[in-house]
Formats: sequence, structure tokens, C-alpha cells
Amino acid sequence: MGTKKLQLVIACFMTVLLLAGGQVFAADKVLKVGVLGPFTGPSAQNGKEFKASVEMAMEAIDSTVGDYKIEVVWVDSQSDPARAASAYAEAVEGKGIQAGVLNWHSSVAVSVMDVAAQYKVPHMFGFGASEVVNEKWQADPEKYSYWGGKGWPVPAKLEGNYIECINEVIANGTWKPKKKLAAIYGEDTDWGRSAGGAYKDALLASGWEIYAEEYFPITQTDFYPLLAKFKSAGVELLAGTSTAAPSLTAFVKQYAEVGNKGVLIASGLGWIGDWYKMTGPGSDYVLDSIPQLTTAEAQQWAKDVQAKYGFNPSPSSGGLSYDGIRMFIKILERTNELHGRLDKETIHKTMVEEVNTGKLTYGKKDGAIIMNEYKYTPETMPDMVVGPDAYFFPILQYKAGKGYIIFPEDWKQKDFEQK
Amino acid sequence: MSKHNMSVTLTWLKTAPGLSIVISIAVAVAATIDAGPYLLVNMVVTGGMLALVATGLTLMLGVLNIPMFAHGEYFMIGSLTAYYIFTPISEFILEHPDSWLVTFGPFIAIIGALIGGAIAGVISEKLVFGPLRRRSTDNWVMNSFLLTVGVSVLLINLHQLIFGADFKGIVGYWQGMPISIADVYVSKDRVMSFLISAVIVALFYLFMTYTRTGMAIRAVSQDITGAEIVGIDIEKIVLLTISLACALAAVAGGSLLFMYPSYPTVGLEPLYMAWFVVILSGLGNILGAVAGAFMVALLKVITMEYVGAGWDFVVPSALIMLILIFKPSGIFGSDVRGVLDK
Amino acid sequence: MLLEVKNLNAGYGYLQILRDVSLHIDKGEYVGIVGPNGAGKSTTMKTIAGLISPMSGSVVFNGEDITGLSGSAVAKKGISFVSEEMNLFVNMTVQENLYMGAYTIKEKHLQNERLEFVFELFPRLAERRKQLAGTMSGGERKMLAIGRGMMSNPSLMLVDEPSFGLAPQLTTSVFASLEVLIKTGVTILLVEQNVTKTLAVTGRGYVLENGKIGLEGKSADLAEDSYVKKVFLGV
Amino acid sequence: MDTTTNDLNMNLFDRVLDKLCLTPIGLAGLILLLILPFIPPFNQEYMLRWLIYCGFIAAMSVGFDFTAGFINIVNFGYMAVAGTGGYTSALLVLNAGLSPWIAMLAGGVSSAILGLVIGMISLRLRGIFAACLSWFFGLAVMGLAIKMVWLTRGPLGLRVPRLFETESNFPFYFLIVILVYLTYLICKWVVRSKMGLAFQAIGQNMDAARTSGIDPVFYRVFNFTMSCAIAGVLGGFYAHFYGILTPDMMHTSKTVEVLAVAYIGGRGSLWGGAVIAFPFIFLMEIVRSTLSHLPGLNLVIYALVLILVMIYYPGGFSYFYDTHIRQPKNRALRYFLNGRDA
Repeated sequence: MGTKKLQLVIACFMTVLLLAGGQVFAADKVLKVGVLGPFTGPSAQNGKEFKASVEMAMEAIDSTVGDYKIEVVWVDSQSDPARAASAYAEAVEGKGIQAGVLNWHSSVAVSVMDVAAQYKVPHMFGFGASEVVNEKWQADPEKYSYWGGKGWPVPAKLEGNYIECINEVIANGTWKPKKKLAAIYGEDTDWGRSAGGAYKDALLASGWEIYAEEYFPITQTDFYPLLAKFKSAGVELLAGTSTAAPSLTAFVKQYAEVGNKGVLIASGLGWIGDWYKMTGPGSDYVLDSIPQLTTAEAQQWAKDVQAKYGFNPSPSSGGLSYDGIRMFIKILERTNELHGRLDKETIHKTMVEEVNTGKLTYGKKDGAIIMNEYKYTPETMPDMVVGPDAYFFPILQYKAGKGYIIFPEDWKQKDFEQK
Repeated sequence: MSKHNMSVTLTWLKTAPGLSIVISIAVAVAATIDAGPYLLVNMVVTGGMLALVATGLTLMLGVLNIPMFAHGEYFMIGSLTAYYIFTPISEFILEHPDSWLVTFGPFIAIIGALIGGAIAGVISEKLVFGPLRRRSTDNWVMNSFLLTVGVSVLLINLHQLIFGADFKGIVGYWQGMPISIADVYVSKDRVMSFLISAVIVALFYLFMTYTRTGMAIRAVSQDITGAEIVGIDIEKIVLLTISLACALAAVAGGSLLFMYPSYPTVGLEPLYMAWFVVILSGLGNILGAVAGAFMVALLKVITMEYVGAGWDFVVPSALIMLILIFKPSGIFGSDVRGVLDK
Repeated sequence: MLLEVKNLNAGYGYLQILRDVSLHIDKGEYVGIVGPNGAGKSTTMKTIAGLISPMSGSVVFNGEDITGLSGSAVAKKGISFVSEEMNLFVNMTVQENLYMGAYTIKEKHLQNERLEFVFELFPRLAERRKQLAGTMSGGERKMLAIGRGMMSNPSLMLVDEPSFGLAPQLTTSVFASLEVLIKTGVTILLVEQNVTKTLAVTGRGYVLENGKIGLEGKSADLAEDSYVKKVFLGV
Repeated sequence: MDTTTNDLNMNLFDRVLDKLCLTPIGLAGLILLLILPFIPPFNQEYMLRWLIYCGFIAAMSVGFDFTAGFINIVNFGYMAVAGTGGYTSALLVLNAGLSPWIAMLAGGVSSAILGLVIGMISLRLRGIFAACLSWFFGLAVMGLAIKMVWLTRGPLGLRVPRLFETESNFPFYFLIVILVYLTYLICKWVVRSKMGLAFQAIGQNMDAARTSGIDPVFYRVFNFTMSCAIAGVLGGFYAHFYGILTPDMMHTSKTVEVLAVAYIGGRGSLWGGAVIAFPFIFLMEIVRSTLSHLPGLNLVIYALVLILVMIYYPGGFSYFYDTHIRQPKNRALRYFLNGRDA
């Protein structure tokens, strides 16, 4: 039997090879853009939101910039830096992407930065926030100029707000903790540790005592032993974050169940579109900081996503990525205007000359739905300008599935409430 | 207590099971005094759920000699089934808060998970294990092990292909305030999941000990030829055992949906833990597996308390390896016949 | 005729052991199969019991063709097999083992009747009813295996090497218990290496050599046969 | 392929070939692998990247088969062992400024030590229990890599300098092909010697081996140490090729990948896994890449192939080759397939 069958198998194999190889030779005037995101794995929910945002933004421009057809290539990071780097390199080598946008994890950013630099593919608006990304970027700005402006600043710039808010609340007497004992928790990733470090610094600076710092794998969903430990130690303030939906919602839910009476900061809960479905009333009184869908346009966007994709998008992963991809489209349009052609060199040039210098910004006037303005300057790079009139997250407190802004003072909708 | 009983107890205490049970209880008591009663409560609740997953695994390994690597995926099937049954029920409950479903809806979901797991088990036997058994007899343990590895990868990725990789979770099964035991708050869901697992494990124990079919399963596990010559229909018993084992894993997945949302690789952690239990306690009896489950739960909780989050694989697995060096057949394993590669 | 085996060919995998074995047993008979090691005695038994499926030939029991049925199906027809390895359930008590022997009987009271009967036959087992089978001595296990074989109230018992690995005095007691069984009207097919003993107790016998039936006839005649004497009895 | 003949009739070419443990077709395959990167479409960088991964899995599967196929113990923590080598190598380069080449060897040494430890503590265990022990060991090592953040940076991964300071994948490809061949050659030499017989004796029946004067302790530990040393060097290659090392590399699912290839290739053949890895892994990569909108499909196929092979062809590809292809009527062809000693 052997030989004939074997020949057939080999023939099939070669055909598949040729088909795959043939992809590289596609038609002219096509710009392939890689969208990097965790489409599978524990953060797949964010990947889903990315996908919806990109598809909607592409639909709005009919996937066309000038006479270029934009083709989206999904690059799955699988929440793992090594696999992400491989997938990205493959997208460049095999599928011929000329530019990339978005990204979720910091650890992925750290590894993909090198790939982008290696192939000189400009990448815009990756979310990897941690200091490591910035340190690496600043160590060689020239090389990493291909890793363009980030979509999320280092935690210290935003996460410190929580502690500021808490201290303010204590100062004006709305909350009277028995003792200033805090604990820090977080997912065991660059982001989790980086944010945890930000809380720690801010807490220690304002006279808090830290009981413990606990970092757990992003797939963990059983926190009862940990939370019980915190409770029995009398921890009054628990600050932490996770980007993985199951992990953080379980944490919040179990925090309430275990009977903790203190304040819980669950940074990132609202980044998950349908978080309330998973936490239920356990999320009452929890603090979080997420951007708000304030404008009519933003609310319309959320409705559209709900209608088209069947889930409630989160302003942070869905909304920010929507703004990110639209800003990227603006960059493409500008590049086309300046150079008359779209490829990795011209896009990179625009990014370096126009975006990173603060010349090209994207704001409410362009139709941004989340932030007032996305603006990068040489001083802030790779972060954006952070501030209430540019990029800013207010602090909210949840009640019955809705968030009310309690900080900063001028945006305040409600006062802080104690449990 | 007579003198004779005393000496029997003393000898038992010197055996591996006696020693380890006494040490475990002592450690649990010491840690409870040191840290607080919540530790004990957590250990009991975690142990209950581990017992459920581990008994299914023991059954597969002990009766059929299948070192099941896909056990966690039946856990996942259970949680998935429960999710798709309970989601419409919970929506209905939201609109009709007085309905009988408020109390009994979760049971429907959990029983659904049980049935789902049993069906999955039957399908696996018909499509996978049966054909292997008919074709290969030598090197059975390793071949079936690799087969279950394949099944595991297959089920994980089928889940991802069909249902997507996102986390399908629920807020909780039973509403209401958590129950307070000695200033330790335990949510109704956890109490119920513990009760469910206790009832199921007890029923299962009674079934295996006293019923004709249960005895037939034990007979098959001890001597398959002997079972055949007394007239036990091996095929039927094997089918029943596989579906029972899968149902046990699935019911664990179903009743723990509030804590482990369903996603493709949700089964990995229960799988690791169940294997810890089975290897630690050895292949002996169900009671051994239950005791082992509480020991592993204790290890896990203690690690979490004194070492920190994220260490709960390192410390227990290191300890179990240590125990294995001194007691290769596990603590309660008097007889490891059949699993040795002879 | 209770059992009729015709032209049976069987073996393991590609290895054929039995060649055209034919034998028959009438109701109430006590028949022995003797032969040297590796002659295929156990294979014959296992094939009749359904543990090995034959390559060709037929096994007819009580007028019903049972060729190729599984072991459990054969057991349900009323044949019980006491194997050489005994195949006891080592982690079950004596009583549980015996109850398992009555697996094909559904009614509890009938099971209990059989249990009483076996306990009467082997009082030793009654004494140890709560003991685990795995902790018993060789002779007791043999007794238990035979007792378990009795539990299903079989019309035919296949007993394979009951004396294997036993001390001489135990062998005698095992043979004595088979003697008792015959008196209660059970048909027995016995396989033994101990030729003298076998031919002394059984009524009729077969000599199996190299997978073939060499001789057959009344046991007393076989015992006097010069060939048998020369080969097996070393006379 | 398995016997060394010092037949004087053999010409020099045949003798060299025999020393190199190759048949003419094996040599042809090796040459094909070496010229592959010059043939379109394989000359594209991304295809080379896949091929390098194929080579890595191929070499790993040879090392894995050295244990699984010969002493019949599945080292279920094999990737964790490789990861240890990778981390050792990476850390030495990063912290001690060692050259990656020397560091890779040091990685091999560290893994060998790990293998020695696993081999020693799993001595009293057989079959599935030894597999479980190595599995738990792997889990513990992975857990350590995750938690020792100060050293390994935890899940964030280490940035590792690459072996060649070039962006091209070419040199890496040739290196891995050489590594695949070297791994095969070393294992084959050992297996051909008296030691190979001892391995097989132990693998088939440890007690019988012991009674016939073979010391299972030495051979088992030696086998474990050697296969782990191979894994360590390959782990170093992995680290210095991808340039990033995360604990995820040590995950059980990665071991499953190696194991699947080794078993589909055919256990106990050494070459089966290496031969099958290239087309198989490559095809899976194509499926994954072209059908990226169906994530997990490649793994579904992977699992299906493993299941089908385990049920219907547990001997794997090498067995198929030996029974169906190896002995053609044509003499020239037979020489081509078997070399002179057939």
C-alpha cells in the first residue's frame, strides 16, 4: 500500500506549501496592518474587544486610505511574550505587514518591541504600560522609535490617583479606617507588579503600613485563603489589579463573600466589558478607575458594539483601542498626504516626525470617544501627555453595576461611600 | 477501650496512613490556632471539592488502569454545561424573584452537568477507549495515558473553536448573605458545593461498597479475568465506570462554576490537584482518596497562608515528591497492582 | 450430552496451541484432562470458558452453540471456571468474593442459599468470612476459588490445576472437596498435572499432547495404559 | 540500522555511513534538510523560523525517545528540564557575561544534574508513577521559575542575547539541523553499545533485568541524566534563538508536543520523531497561520492524529516504515533504504 499513499500525502503537502507561500505575492496598493492582541488565552475578552473596535473603525472608512486598501492581519499574542514575538515575526515575514497597532500585555510589548525594531515595522498604540517598557524604550530611542506612542502610560502616572483619592477621603472624614494597614495584590505580570509598585510607593509615602504584597498567576480564580488571611490581619485597604477577567471578577466577588469591610481597589475591573455579569453585587463600593463614555458619540459606539457583537464594550479596552485604531488611521491618512505612498518607511517617518513631536494629535474634535486628547511629546515619549484635559482616568466607585466618579474634585458625581 | 483495641490503634498510628493523618490533623490544628479558624474552613471546603475530582480519577486509574490526563477536560465540560443551563435560568430568576427556580435552578444546572459529563464519558468510551482496548493490550497503561493526552488537547481546542476562549462565568448560584461560622464568612455557594460534594462522595462510597454493580466495579478493578468468569459483563462495567468517572469530574465543574468560570484550560488546575491527591494517597480505596484530598487541600491552604500566593504548585508538589521517595505506592496505597508496568 | 467440543483450534495471537481438539462430557460425569506442561490443557479450559476466542471449531453446551461467546456470557449459561491463577478479588472479603461468584443470580435469597451451601461444604471459609481474600493462605484461596465457582449453581465446573503450588496434604483436601461436589450432582471437567491422582478420582479421561487429544477412555483403563504409564507415571 | 557489522565486504562509504548511523536514505534526508533553505518557498525567513521550530521539536523528541522508548519511562517534565537548561544558559550570559555557546553547554550540565536528581528519586517508581514524579518535578521547577522573580523575572520573561548577531534565521537553521543529527548520533551510539541492550532489558522487565545481572540503578540514572543533558543544551538553543524565555516554555502542554511527535514518529526508533517532526510540525504551523481565524484548529488536528495513531498504529511511523516500506523487491532501492548490512 505504502508508496502510492505516501506520494499522495507528499503531493498534498507540497500543494499546501505552495498555497501558503503564494500569499506573499499579493496585489499592489494594499497595506497590511497587523493588529496585535490576546485573541486567545485568559485575556481573550480583551482580544474580542480589540477585534470589534478594529472592525468597526475599518468599516467606517471602508478599509480604504487614499487609494490603498487596508488589510488587517490578526496577530495573536496568546498572552505570552515568546509566542507573541514569534507570531509577530511571522506576520512580518510571512504575511508582509507594513505596520502594527495595539497590544495588551506589557510583557508582550517588551518582547515585540525588539521584533518591530528588527524588521523596522512601525507599531502604534500598544497598551503595555509598565516601566520596563519605558526604560527599555528610553535606553535606545532611535532603535525603538518603531515602537511608537503607547496607549497607556506607566502605572505611576495614573495608579497613584487612587491613593491620593483615598487619602483625601480620610482627610475629609468620610472614611475612618481603624488603622492604616494596606495590602497589595495583583496578577503576576509586568503590569501587575508595576502597578503594585506604584501603589506601594504612594501608600508608604502617605503613612500607610503594607501588610503583604501578593502576586498570583493570571488564571487563578480561588482567592478565599488569601482574602481570609487579609481579613484576619485586619487589612483596611486592599489595592491591586489584574487584566484577566476571571481572576479579577473572582477576586472582587470573593472579597465581598469573605466579609471584608475595608476598601477594595480593583483597578481594571471596568476594563472588562461585562464585568457586572460576573461579579454581581459583590462589586458594590469597589474603587476602580476607568475612562467614561461621556459624549453622545461614545454612547452610540457602545450601542453599536452591543448591537453588532452582542457584548457591552468596556471604555478602556474597547474604547481606547477604538480611539487607537482611529488615530492610527489618521496617521495613515496624513502619511498618504505627505508621501503619496504607504509603507513601513513612510509610516515610520510620519510617526517620528509628526506624532512623537506633538504635531499630530487625536482628540475630541477628531471624534475621539474616550479621552480629550491623545498627544505625545518628545519629553513624555513613549507615554502620552497625561492630565485631565488630555489623557486621564477618573476614580469611580461602583454601586449596583454602575460607576460614579468620586475623584477628581471637578469631575465628581458622588461622594465616597463606606461599606 | 480494651487493651487490645489500644494496641491495635497504636499499631495503626505507626503505619503510614495513621502517621500522616495524625500529622495532618496536628498541622491543621496548629495552623488554625496560629492563623485563625478561617484556615480550617478553607481547608474543609477546598478538600470537599478536591475529593470529588479525585475520586473520579481514582476510579479511572484503579478500575480501568487508565491514567487519565483528560480528567480536567470533563470538569470543563461540566462547567460549560452548567453555564449554558444556568444562564437562562438566572435571567428568568431576575424577572421572577419568587420562582421556585431560585432555590432549585442551580440543582438543575448541576445535575445537567452530571448528565453532560456522563454522556461525554460514554462518547469517549465508544469513540476512543473502546477501540483502543479492542486493538491493543500490551503496554496498555502508557498507550491509554497518551490517548488521554490526545483527548485532553482535543477537548481544550474544540472548546476554543466552538465556544471561544472567553470566560463563561456566573455571579453565583444561590443568592443571599454568606453564612458565618466562627467569624468566618462562607458564601452559600461554597457551602452548597461542599454539601453537594459530600453527599455525592458518600453516595458513591455506599454505591461502591454495598450495591451489586458497585461490587462488580471493584471486582473488575481487582481482577478482570476473575470478574469475567463470574459472569460480569466487562464492557458494560467499563462503560459505566468511565461515564461515572467523567460524571464525577463534570459535577465538580458544574458545582464550582461560581468560582471557576468555564474556559478552555479551566481543567488544568483541578487536574493537577486531583493527580496530587491520587499519587499522594495511592491507589487503594475511595476513603483514602478523600483523606488525600483533605491533605492536599491543607497543603494548599497552608502554603497560601505562610508562603504566599502562586506557590501552591511548588510546595505541595515538592512535598508529594518527598513522600513518594519514601512511600512509592502512596500513603494509603496498599496495592498498586496493574499500574506497575509488568 | 452436556458439553461437546468439536475440532477446536485456538491459541494466542498467531500462535496456535490447540489442534482439532474434540471432547464431550455427559451430565454428572467427572472427567479429567491430563498431559504434560504446555500441552494446551489450560488453553482448552480457557477457550471453553470464553476467555480465548477459538480460530475454528465449535463448543456446544446444553444443545446451544456457545462458540466465541465472551467469558461473562459463558458464565451466564451455567459454566463456571476455576482458573489456575484463581483470579480472586484480593481486596474483598471471603464473603464478598463468594457473593460475586453468584453474580449471575439476581435474587438475594437464592444467593444466600448458595452461600449457606458453600459454607457447609467448606466450614473453613465460614470461619474466615470477614477476612480479605488476599491475606489468606494458598490452600484457603484454592478453597475459596472453588467455593466461588460453586456459588452460581453451575451445571458444569471447569477446574484448572487445583493442586498447583499446594502442599500435598492440602492437595488431598482440595481433591476431597471436589469429590463432595460430584456427589451433589455437579459435572466437573478437571485439568491436572498430577496424573495418578486425577486418573484415580475421575471416571473418564483425555490425554492431551502437543495440542492434540492423544488418548481417551475410562480413567481406570488409562491408568493401566502402557504409554501413559511410560510417559507420565515413569513406570 | 540497529546492528553494527564489521563486514570487510563493505566499502569505505558504507562503513562511514554505518559509523554515522545513517542509511543512504537517511543521508539523503540530511542533505535535503541542509539544502532546504535554498529552495523556494522555504527560503523565506518565516518558513525558516518554522523549520527551526520543527528542528527543535525533532531534536527534543529524539532525546525524549531515548528515555521513553528504551527504559520505558515517560519523562513528563521534559520541557521543564529543557527550560532549566535554557534559564541557566540565559542567566549565565546575562549575569556572568559568558559566551552563549559556552553557556549552552553549562545549561546542559545543569539539566544533567536535574536529570540525575529525577533519576535518583524516581528509582523506586515504575511506569506511570515515575512519569507522575517527573511531571510534578516539572511543575515545581516551572513554579520556581515563575516565583523567583528576582532571578528569572517571572512570567515577564528574560531577554536573552541571540547566538548569532544577525537578524537572519539561516545560521540558526543550520545549527539546529546539526544539533538534531548530533543528538541522534550520540543516542544511537549509546543504544548500539552494550548499554542499549541493558536499557531495553530494563525497559521490558526490570526484575528480570536485575536477576540477569544488570544494575538498573546505574542504567536508569545514566539514561535520565543523558537525555536531560540533551534537553538542557537544546533549551539553551531555544533561549538563544527566540531571544526571550518565559516559564511558559516549561509548561506540560509543551512536553505534550514533544511527546506527541516522538510517539507519532515511533517509540524506540530514535529517528522516527526526528523524521516526522519536520513535515508534521511544519504542516501544523501552516494550518495555524493560514486558518488563523479558527484558533486551535491546528491543535485539534494534532490531537486527532495522536489519538488515531495511538489507537490504530501505536508503533508509529517507524513501525509503519519497517513493516511496509523497508523491504522492497528492488535491490538498489533496498540498499538505498537500508544500507549495506540489510
